[in-house]
Amino acid sequence: MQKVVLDFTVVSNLALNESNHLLRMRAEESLLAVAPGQFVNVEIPGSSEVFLRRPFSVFDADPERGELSLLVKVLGRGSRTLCGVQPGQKVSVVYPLGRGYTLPGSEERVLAVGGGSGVAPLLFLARRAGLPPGRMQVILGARSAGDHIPTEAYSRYATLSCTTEDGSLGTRGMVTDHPLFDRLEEFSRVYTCGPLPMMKAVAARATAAGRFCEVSLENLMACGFGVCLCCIEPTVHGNLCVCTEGPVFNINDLKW
Amino acid sequence: MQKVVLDFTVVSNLALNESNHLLRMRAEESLLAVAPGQFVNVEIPGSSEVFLRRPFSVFDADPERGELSLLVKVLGRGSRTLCGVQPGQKVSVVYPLGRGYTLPGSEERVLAVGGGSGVAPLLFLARRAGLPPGRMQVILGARSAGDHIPTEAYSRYATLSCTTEDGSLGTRGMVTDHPLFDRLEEFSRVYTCGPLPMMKAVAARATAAGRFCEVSLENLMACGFGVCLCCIEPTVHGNLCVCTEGPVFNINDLKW
Amino acid sequence: MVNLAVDIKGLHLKNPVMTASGCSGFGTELADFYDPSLLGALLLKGITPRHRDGNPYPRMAETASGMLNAVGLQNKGVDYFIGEIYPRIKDYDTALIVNVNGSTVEEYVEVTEKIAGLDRIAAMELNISCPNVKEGGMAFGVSCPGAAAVTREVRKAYPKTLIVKLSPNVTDITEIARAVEAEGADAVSLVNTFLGMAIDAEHRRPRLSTVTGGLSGPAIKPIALRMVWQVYQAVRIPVIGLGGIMDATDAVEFLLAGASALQVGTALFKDPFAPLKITAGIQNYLEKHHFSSVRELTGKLQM
Amino acid sequence: MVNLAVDIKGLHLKNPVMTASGCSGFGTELADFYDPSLLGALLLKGITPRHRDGNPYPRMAETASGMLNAVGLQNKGVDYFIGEIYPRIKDYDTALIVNVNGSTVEEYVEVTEKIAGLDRIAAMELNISCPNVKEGGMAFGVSCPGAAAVTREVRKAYPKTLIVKLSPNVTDITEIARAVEAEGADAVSLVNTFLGMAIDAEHRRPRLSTVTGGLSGPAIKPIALRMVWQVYQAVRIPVIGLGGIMDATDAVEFLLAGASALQVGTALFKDPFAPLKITAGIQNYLEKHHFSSVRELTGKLQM
Ligand SMILES: Cc1cc2nc3c(=O)[nH]c(=O)nc-3n(C[C@H](O)[C@H](O)[C@H](O)COP(=O)(O)OP(=O)(O)OC[C@H]3O[C@@H](n4cnc5c(N)ncnc54)[C@H](O)[C@@H]3O)c2cc1C
Ligand SMILES: Cc1cc2nc3c(=O)[nH]c(=O)nc-3n(C[C@H](O)[C@H](O)[C@H](O)COP(=O)(O)OP(=O)(O)OC[C@H]3O[C@@H](n4cnc5c(N)ncnc54)[C@H](O)[C@@H]3O)c2cc1C
Ligand SMILES: Cc1cc2nc3c(=O)[nH]c(=O)nc-3n(C[C@H](O)[C@H](O)[C@H](O)COP(=O)(O)O)c2cc1C
Ligand SMILES: Cc1cc2nc3c(=O)[nH]c(=O)nc-3n(C[C@H](O)[C@H](O)[C@H](O)COP(=O)(O)O)c2cc1C
Ligand code: FES
Ligand code: FES
Repeated sequence: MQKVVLDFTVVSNLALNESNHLLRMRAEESLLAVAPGQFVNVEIPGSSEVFLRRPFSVFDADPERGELSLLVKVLGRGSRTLCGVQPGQKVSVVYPLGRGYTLPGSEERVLAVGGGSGVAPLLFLARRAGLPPGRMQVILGARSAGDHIPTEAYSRYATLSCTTEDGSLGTRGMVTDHPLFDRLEEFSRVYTCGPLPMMKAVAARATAAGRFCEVSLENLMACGFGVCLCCIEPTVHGNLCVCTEGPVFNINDLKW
Repeated sequence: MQKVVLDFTVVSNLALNESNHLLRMRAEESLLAVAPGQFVNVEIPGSSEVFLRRPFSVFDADPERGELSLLVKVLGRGSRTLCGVQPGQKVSVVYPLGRGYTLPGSEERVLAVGGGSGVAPLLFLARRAGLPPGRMQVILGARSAGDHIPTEAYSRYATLSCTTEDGSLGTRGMVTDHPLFDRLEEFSRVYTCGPLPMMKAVAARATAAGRFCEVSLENLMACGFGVCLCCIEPTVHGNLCVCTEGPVFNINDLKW
Repeated sequence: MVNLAVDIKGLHLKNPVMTASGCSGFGTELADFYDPSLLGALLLKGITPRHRDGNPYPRMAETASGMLNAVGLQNKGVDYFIGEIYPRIKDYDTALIVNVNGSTVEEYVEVTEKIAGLDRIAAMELNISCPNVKEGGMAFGVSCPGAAAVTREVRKAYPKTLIVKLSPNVTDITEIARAVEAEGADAVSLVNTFLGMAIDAEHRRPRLSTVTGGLSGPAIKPIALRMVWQVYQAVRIPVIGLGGIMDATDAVEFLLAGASALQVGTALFKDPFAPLKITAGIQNYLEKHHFSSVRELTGKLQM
Repeated sequence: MVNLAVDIKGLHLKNPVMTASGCSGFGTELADFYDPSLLGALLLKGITPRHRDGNPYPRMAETASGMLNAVGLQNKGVDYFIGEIYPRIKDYDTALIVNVNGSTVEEYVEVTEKIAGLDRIAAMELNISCPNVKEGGMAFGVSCPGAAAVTREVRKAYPKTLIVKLSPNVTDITEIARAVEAEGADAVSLVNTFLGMAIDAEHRRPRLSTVTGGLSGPAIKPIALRMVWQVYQAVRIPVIGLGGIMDATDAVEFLLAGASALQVGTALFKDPFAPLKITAGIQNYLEKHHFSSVRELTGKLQM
């Protein structure tokens, strides 16, 4: 798969809530194809403390117009600096990286479950899957209403529901407390991305229900394109690189 | 001498010519006293490649209003980044550092000779010396007219003349080719700051004419306040720290 | 046109910039970005006699101007390399160099003998300096007898260019360099990573599964440069310099300190094009400073 | 209120954060910023028997996340210290520690005997690890017999707390630590600087007058941390950790790795207030994580 290092110009940087920013950027040229679940490796501009690039899932891409969007959650130094970029600033991006989600067939019913910044690839998936909203259900979990990001724009692509730990929005509890989890047999596929404990809980339920389930891992990475072997995940096929063999894995391949 | 580490806010950043910027900054509080020839040690904001602070002479200071100005010439990575700061950005400054020029008595006639960023402390000296312009002569040297910075504002404090190597402004040649150097006996003091070869040439002429002469050194510094002993200059009193015993030295003390 | 070619005891390089082992996979990953034939040489990922899983996750920690890794020589073994990988890379039009590892002298020799049979492998780099494996690895590289013993046996089994990769985790690296030179090494490459450690203060845990790992990147450059300079003065065989080379200026510094060729490791993670940019930058430097060949720069530090 | 006090074999520290020798002058320079009595201890600039000019300019080169220095123990000698400096600093209400240097064992003992007579000096740090002097210095610190010999003789001449400062430029730092422990050192401090080098590519000249110098700052932190952790497991005497500590998180990492106290060197150049900020940050950490004393953190790394 051809990959490139490309300079993007930040078009806008929108704070979605206390800790999540939507970064839109544009390149001078059209982009290579990018699929939901694939990621990019971003150089943190002008930061004194961040040495390596930082991987982020593609939240949206319009290859023809050269546009790329990322949903960045402030976690540490790199993401904090990145969330401070100003429109006009240049950002160097290595892409497209990794293998994305297996897209569902047009007749399938699909459940996507996300938490935290794991929302990004799932909403991109919803958009690209091209299913009628009724056949793509998305559950997004967060601690509290204020941690949720606005997702109205995606109601065209999926039926969205929320859970919050404090009950301030949607169903109270964890994502797996959502009533849809009692009807897993209605779905042919389950996709998930988010914090590890959440993904493990979702995967356990999907496995129990015998459902196809893909998860997206966020292992620590140095290179992002398969040369350093730092990002490995133990699988039934041995240690595999998350950056090239993943980040999306079928749970049957994982040793969870 | 009391010293502090203080955050300033950049008020303006003016490109004076291709390689020199005038940075004006303001602190929330009034400043400690700063004298001509003293310097500050500036943290380069948000730079990935610059580890230590960078020393710059005070170009102007209004302690009561909390204002400090620096004249920064782009030389390497640190100065380049500093010259890119935007109004509103914070800059951490350690000050006041070093010993400045010995101020002239009010009846003296003074010659100040500067080149490159060495202009900064001399114009501050002109301002603070409080002599009628006729008694303070300033010669500024540069390669070409375009390398000179605008100094009109200082004609209130001194009589200004220029030299350029290509003759495009003022006297053609080096600063020491200026006719005033044939009349050194008219001056009781000679001050100089700028590139080493220039200062050495000026000092040689002043010594030959038996004139009091102070030079300002720009030795490489790590700490700027006397603890690292990196900035030493061999003097008749042994190795002295330029950051605490200088940067201004009487040439009689140097081993030039 | 300046001459960028370098010869290292029979190993011909079209330019002095190689990748570093373990940082460029088997070349196929870089091929997604550009044609690996543009490289001075391709240093392949460390190979052992048999499959190794490597160390558990996490294997990586970022540090100030550098990173720690604890990969631990994950690879599928020399036979898999010969059967599956070699055929896919053998036509790259650049020097291919295998990085050879083992837990015992016998294991090193075992890999060597198999590699010696591969036409298109131009040279071998003997890794006696991996800090991330329990047995072998750095244990050989930190003592003169150890380093000498591996080199001696491998030398017997390998007729082509033999490079020995030195560990910086020693009191006097020149002793080790002389010891391997005496046993017939054609060149030395230095440095491998420094043994380091990172801690997650919040959780009071080591950041690496193995607690310690190998430090690479610009942080180590000043020490690596010093070692290259020392070894250059201590031996007659060519020195290949590496450790924190990020740009052409870094590269020129290593050449001036005495390196005949260079390797680029961690820089690849930030920018896969780094070796090509560095080669172009060296060429600019040579032109600007009126050198006709990169060979003239080696050891040209004015003292 | 958490307890920040630390005792190192008779040396009482009100908090675990000392300055590092050669980075805080004689305390008078820091006094321009704040009262040095706030420090856990003040490590004084290295002292030799007689006046030393140090090395020629340039003595400093910035590197990635660090710097090289080649000061070379410039100081006016022990008698000048006793006559002129000691009287000006003896009333700082913090532990004063003299950093002792020499070219021969006799010279170390000569300085020691004179320092032993000073009431207000709480402890001595034996510097057998300075990479910037031709004789003595690091030469003692990189071999067990050398390190043992100096420690043995100095120990005889010094009744108060004796800290030996170790060089990181060795294959196995635990051996040296054990050697000085066996000779009666009360504590070890580590690390001193790494021998490094910087080159001005444009002018093809070394950046330091001495060609090589000592590397300090965050660049070396991962290696220093690893060495503290290794030495902590190898000896019973307290370990004082340093090398690239810039903030409280770094400091906590060294404590977790096994340090009983810390030194802050290069960070002072960027921010003279660094030791005070670090002390405050350690206090916050202890409160947040429900520790009642900083002593509980030492070696508390969960494996
Ligand atoms: C394939 C992939 C896709 C990703 N997609 C997104 C996305 O769309 N949006 C988004 O906000 N984030 C995403 N991430 C996570 C993102 O890369 C990290 O949040 C970011 O690198 C953190 O950098 P930092 O400098 O802010 O934090 P650091 O300062 O580097 O780290 C802060 C703390 O978090 C820990 N940490 C950081 N990253 C990870 C990790 N990946 N796994 C475990 N611990 C970690 C560190 O060890 C440290 O303790 C993705 C990661 C991967 C691998
Ligand atoms: C007391 C003092 C007052 C100063 N006042 C001013 C001022 O008012 N305005 C101004 O523009 N500059 C002034 N300088 C110089 C200024 O500090 C340097 O230009 C600046 O530090 C360069 O940093 P950099 O990161 O841009 O360059 P770097 O990237 O650090 O250096 C670029 C190249 O220049 C060399 N270099 C850098 N600084 C020096 C130096 N001081 N001596 C010799 N070689 C050096 C480096 O070795 C390197 O080769 C002063 C310096 C001192 C010590
Ligand atoms: C992730 C990683 C894996 C490495 N694997 C190997 C290896 O298999 N064999 C080897 O000789 N060196 C290996 N090294 C060391 C590098 O080849 C190189 O010596 C070191 O990283 C210093 O160079 P650099 O600073 O340019 O990266 C590895 C380094 C890294 C960062
Ligand atoms: C400019 C400078 C001078 C130093 N002088 C001494 C010294 O006189 N004696 C000594 O034991 N260590 C000396 N050191 C080493 C420091 O005390 C410390 O061991 C080293 O810098 C690592 O710590 P850091 O990274 O916090 O600076 C010096 C370091 C620097 C940077
Ligand atoms: S991050 Fe380097 S191999 Fe995956
Ligand atoms: S710069 Fe540190 S003593 Fe002068």
